[in-house]
Amino acid sequence: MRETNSGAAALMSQPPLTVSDRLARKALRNFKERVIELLLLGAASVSVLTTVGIIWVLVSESFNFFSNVSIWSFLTDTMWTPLFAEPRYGILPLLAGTLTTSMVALVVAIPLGTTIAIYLSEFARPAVREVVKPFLELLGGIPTIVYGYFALMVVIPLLQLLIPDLSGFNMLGAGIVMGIAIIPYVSSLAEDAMRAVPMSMREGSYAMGATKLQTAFRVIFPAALSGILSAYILGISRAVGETMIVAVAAGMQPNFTVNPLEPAQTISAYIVQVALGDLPHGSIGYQSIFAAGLSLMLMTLALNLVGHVVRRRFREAY
Amino acid sequence: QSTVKIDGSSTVFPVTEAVAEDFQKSKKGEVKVTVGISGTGGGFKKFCRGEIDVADASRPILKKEMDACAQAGIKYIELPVAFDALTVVANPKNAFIKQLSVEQLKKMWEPDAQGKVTTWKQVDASFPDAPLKLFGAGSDSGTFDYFTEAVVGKAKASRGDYTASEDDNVLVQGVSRDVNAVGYFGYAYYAENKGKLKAVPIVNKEGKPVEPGPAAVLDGSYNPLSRPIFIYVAEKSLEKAEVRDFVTFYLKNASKLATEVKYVPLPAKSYEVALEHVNKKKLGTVFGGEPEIGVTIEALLAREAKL
Amino acid sequence: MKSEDIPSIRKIIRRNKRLELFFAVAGFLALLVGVLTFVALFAQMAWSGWERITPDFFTNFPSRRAGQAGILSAWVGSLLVMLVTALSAVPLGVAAGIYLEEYAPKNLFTDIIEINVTNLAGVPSIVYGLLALGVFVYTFGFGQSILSAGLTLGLLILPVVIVATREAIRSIPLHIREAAYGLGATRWQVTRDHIVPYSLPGILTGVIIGMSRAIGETAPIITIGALTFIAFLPESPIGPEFPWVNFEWLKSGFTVMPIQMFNWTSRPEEAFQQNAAAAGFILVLMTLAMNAVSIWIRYHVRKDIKW
Amino acid sequence: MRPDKGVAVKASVENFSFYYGDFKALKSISMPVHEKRVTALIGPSGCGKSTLLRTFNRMHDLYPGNRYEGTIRLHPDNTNLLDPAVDPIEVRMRIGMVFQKPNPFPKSIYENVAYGLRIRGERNRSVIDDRVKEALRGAALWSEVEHRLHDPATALSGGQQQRLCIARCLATEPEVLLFDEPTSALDPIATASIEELVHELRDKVTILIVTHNMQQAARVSDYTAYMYLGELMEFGETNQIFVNPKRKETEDYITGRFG
Amino acid sequence: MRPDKGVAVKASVENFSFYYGDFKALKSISMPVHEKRVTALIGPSGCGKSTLLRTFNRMHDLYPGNRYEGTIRLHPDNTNLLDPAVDPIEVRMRIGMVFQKPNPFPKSIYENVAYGLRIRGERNRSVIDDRVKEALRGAALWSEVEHRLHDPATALSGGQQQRLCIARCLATEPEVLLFDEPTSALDPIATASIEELVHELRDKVTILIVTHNMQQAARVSDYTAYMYLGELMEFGETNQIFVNPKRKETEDYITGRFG
Ligand SMILES: Nc1ncnc2c1ncn2[C@@H]1O[C@H](COP(=O)(O)OP(=O)(O)OP(=O)(O)O)[C@@H](O)[C@H]1O
Ligand SMILES: Nc1ncnc2c1ncn2[C@@H]1O[C@H](COP(=O)(O)OP(=O)(O)OP(=O)(O)O)[C@@H](O)[C@H]1O
Ligand SMILES: [Mg+2]
Ligand SMILES: [Mg+2]
Ligand SMILES: O=P([O-])([O-])[O-]
Repeated sequence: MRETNSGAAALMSQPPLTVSDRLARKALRNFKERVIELLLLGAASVSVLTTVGIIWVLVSESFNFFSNVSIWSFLTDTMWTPLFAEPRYGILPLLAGTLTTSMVALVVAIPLGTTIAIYLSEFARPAVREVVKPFLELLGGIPTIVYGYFALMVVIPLLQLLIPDLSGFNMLGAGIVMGIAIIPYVSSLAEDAMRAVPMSMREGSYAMGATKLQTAFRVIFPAALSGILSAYILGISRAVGETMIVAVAAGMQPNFTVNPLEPAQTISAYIVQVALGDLPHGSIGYQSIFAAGLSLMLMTLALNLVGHVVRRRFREAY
Repeated sequence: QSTVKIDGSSTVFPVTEAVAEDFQKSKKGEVKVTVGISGTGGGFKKFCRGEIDVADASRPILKKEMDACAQAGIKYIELPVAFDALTVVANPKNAFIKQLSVEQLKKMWEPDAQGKVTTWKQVDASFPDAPLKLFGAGSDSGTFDYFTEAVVGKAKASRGDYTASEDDNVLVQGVSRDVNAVGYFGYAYYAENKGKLKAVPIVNKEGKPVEPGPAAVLDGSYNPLSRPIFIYVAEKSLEKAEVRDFVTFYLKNASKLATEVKYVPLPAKSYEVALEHVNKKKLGTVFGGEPEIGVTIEALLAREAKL
Repeated sequence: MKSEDIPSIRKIIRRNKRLELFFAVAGFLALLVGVLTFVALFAQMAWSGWERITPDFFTNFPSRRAGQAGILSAWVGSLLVMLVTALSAVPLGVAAGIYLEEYAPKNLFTDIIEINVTNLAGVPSIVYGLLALGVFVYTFGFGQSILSAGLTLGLLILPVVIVATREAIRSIPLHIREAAYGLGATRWQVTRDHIVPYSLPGILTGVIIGMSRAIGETAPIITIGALTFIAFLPESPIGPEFPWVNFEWLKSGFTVMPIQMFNWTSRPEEAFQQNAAAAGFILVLMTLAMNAVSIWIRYHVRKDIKW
Repeated sequence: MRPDKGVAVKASVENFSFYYGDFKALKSISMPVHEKRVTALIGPSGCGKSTLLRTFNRMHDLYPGNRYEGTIRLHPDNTNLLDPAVDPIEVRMRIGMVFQKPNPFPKSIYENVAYGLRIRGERNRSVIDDRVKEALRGAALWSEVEHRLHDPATALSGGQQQRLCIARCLATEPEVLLFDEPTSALDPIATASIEELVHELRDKVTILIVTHNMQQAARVSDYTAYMYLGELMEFGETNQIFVNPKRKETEDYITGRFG
Repeated sequence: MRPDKGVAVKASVENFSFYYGDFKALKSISMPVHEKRVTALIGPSGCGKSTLLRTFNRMHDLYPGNRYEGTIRLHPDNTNLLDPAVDPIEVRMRIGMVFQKPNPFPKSIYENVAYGLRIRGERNRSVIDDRVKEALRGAALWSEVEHRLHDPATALSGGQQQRLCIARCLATEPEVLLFDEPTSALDPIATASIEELVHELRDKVTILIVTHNMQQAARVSDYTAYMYLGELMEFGETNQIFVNPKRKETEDYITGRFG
């Protein structure tokens, strides 16, 4: 050791703080800590308040709606024409439209998003990743109305070349573009989850003679499963709630079908249609958007609860 | 600094926007004008809460809305500002549609047609057996209300299996891409897309097929699909100089500006009458809260004279 | 395997590598789909909007004449709305993230908060619009103002900020925390001096991702009612005298870039489509700029933080 | 090792048990900690050495579900460290800790050492400067870093980082210093310098050190506690424990016949 | 330690240098690795032990900017492991590695051991079953896990996990096994069991082990290489290196006068 003891000796010469000093400080300290904790708790509660607010708004307006329309017919009627002279209030066509477009979107977004995530996390050089990832995230920043026109003007005409008598508005085209639009949500989160798998896992696998592909699929993917599932759940929620793309390209036609080649309307598209439209507030047609919104909210809620349980089950343990 | 707040119909928006733009310029920015689009119904909702000064409306005020305004003590002056001609369009490549009668349109659009009338042949035996593709206004727009009233005979009575959109350009795209398509929307969208679409002459009450156009609207021969559009001004707001100035400016320039944005202006006489109403504060509506179709300019003027 | 088996090893490797190559190509193509879509959309907007991007485009208000219409009120509106969004979502989100990660006891309530936050991330934006209409616009009486819109989008991105904050905090190793507590730091001191600074890069990333999403949102803003024609700017947030800030602008009506775009795309005149493309291009540039800033900050702050 | 003549007791553990949730990790432990002496805790992995050590500055309070039973008294004021009424922060202010893995904050060297002073409310720049310097001297690091006090601490080598962590504790003048296997992540050279440092510090501060290296315990400590499966098997002067253990188990462990 | 009579050379390092970017971490190293013997790499921290070890299965290829110079020949086929034309995957299939921190995959115990076989395309269930069993036996883990082969590997204790990692390597019958401080994260009991295992394995496979514990090197190895600052200072039979080192530096390090 190069130092002498003089430093340490000087150091210990001051008397320790007396006990009463400490007590005085403690009271002040505890008060301050308490106030800060309450403030932070308040901030955390805002998210709960938001949910409560959403549910309150949706339920109270839906309440009026359901005093005119029976829940039974809402859930079983196969026609949705709330704004017509002879209104029918069956949510099934909208639900079918929502599920079909979402399904198409997921068929695009999950394989592509996962592939991209694996490619970026395990195959691409770091420099490529650093450039490409923000780029992909920008896809999430393009206004969805732009995607809507992209679907209508580019993708659907292309599809019509493949499927000759495809109608000009359909769930397939809207769903595909919606899928592309949610790729970044899926790929970015899934990639984060895979990056988070410690390097020691990769070294372990490579040291056995595994290729990148084997490492990615057999080790990294299962290890990151819970994070990847979160990414999927978010992607599904996005698809279910996506509005402008389907509003522009899917045809706005409540159609009780799951055939993606046909036009249809989704719950969110219906809501924005009415919000943009001409309906007197307080009319039953206006209240119908809250009933529709409530259905949408319940769907995403159910989805996320399932996601929560599934994620718990696959929690990473490296 | 003073502000004029306007909201309401998307159909009336282009005219009001043009007026607002020029008015602000003429006032050298001393007066602020804001124009929103929340639909005729949304506009009346705000109007009857006293949140805005002027409501744009593509149809006359309805009973429900009159009650709401009355309850809030809002009185208003109704001012027709231009005409719109709902235009039935088909694909330019379509060879067999030469004209359509209201009965034929009804066959296509009435609620009973849903799922049943799916080919042109079913509409008229002389048409080929080609699939029928329909495009139309979203079910909560003033355009939809008016069209159904005029064609089917009952507002909002329509089949549901057609492609609807609030955005008329989407409909333009749809019709221009499909040989067997037919659709309807405001005249301005047709006027701007004449290359991609053809307007279908409509057989009028007199039994004559008439193409939409300013002249046909003005002389009343394009019926029943032409309709007046309005602004409603709150009486209280008129006490503010800037609102009065704005409305006066509107009526004085509507003719020129409506033409510019491809609407059909009213005859000059009509604007003078309207201006008089403003000055004399003639309150209320001439429609009695019921939707009405095929009102000609003369009829409108006559009614207004009686106010 | 023994060294004699080398040929068989090689065979296995060749097979494995073929698969790997196949996937690498697939991955690259998948990436291309994403990147090319972006490039195509961006290039298309640039291509058709290019002529309109002049200095005037940024300094002009909307107009009925496509050639004179500009985005001044829209970009200023977007900027101010984003300011409110950031000022509301960042402190709330970071505080909530800190609470959940550093303070919250494990109990039913925090479990509820937690499930709730993941759930909120999936709630469709249009539903936030409905909430804001009921709560901010009417119940709180903020009206259709910058404040309402900013808070709505703030709530919309709150879950993103919370999740990013939590992730960032979770990546701070336990031993750093223990070191600080071991010295006698209070919870707040640990949070202030260590947790927040070290998680800043991650938080920033989350904020930017959230803001990139918020700046392009159309649906919720439509529901609360942005104006479509607005030819003046809100009051400046910088006041002329002490304390040099001014809150009048919060109450002002506004429009934002996506609304302006939406309005232009639904115009009948072709020329407005160019404006829409130009506006879209600039909107994406704004998003790009935000991302660039975040990457820069992330890089420069993260450089100094390692364990 | 030094003679035990007239050495004061700095802390006394009395009948102390500890639970991780339902798991009883420490079973009724009683032992003294002598003032200005080095006490080593040894024993096989999982026997509870770290658990006992971390009790001294209430580290377990940071995680939910942990429970203390019994008392640890700190002298001369006779405070029961485990009393719920005693603020854990106060305890940690009096008792510093050095961890197994060097864990400097990702801040500058200077800020690392100054941190303890700052959270105690010290604002006076020159006071802080002096104390940082003293502490770095005390941790035998001054000469190596004096010209780069404002470099990031993470740029230091492992051994330097560990000495920095010691300096960080010293700056706040703790009454007791806890070391949890401070050298297990270090190379032999760094290990030697830390051992030497512990040696020097024992004149000024009471030290409790966990190690699973018996040679290290023998080299640096005055007293040794041998633990096994959460129990204190034997406590005594290091000399005695290593040369003449009273219990067979201790002897087995020390001679490497086991563990 | 065993006599060196007629022992074949499994690998020979010739004039090998290694660069992390611009930093030359290994300087012209030449040494043999004897077949079915244990060779220990010792030296102070940072001297390049791990770097050299990881070269043997081209781990450095995973990170950009690393550069090899010189050759490492694997006998009997005389392949140069570092030849760019030689596929690193082939090298890794022939040479297994056990890391400092146990790193089982987050899969079942069974799947961990079967992993190497699966990536080699083995599909036959009963073949895999047999090989898994053998490998677990070989790693002295069978009796502890035989009834819970399908439990997650992460539920095992540290020492068990490390033996699992060894079994994972053994299942593919590598020609050389690399160990990088395999016991430094383990407690003494687990350490002893791993050491014993290395002892047993040397009849079947060539072993290269990095350790910074000299006693461990002395206990388990037949040959020892002492490295210092990227250079190979001395290589020889372990007996000779520990009892009668040729160089002063080696002696200083081994006797603890330094490091
Ligand atoms: N957070 C915890 N929750 C539950 N049990 C724990 C926790 N930490 C430690 N234990 C258990 O308590 C016992 C004592 O652990 P402790 O870490 O004190 O041992 P140790 O003697 O320090 O061992 P080592 O030499 O490995 O550090 C062990 O059985 C351990 O598994
Ligand atoms: N990825 C890297 N990039 C740059 N330099 C490195 C890298 N890894 C190690 N080094 C440097 O190379 C030298 C040799 O490191 P190596 O890890 O091989 O040492 P070691 O002998 O294994 O030490 P230890 O006993 O601490 O594991 C050291 O100076 C180290 O700082
Ligand atoms: Mg321990
Ligand atoms: Mg090493
Ligand atoms: O906006 P509208 O004209 O359809 O009411």
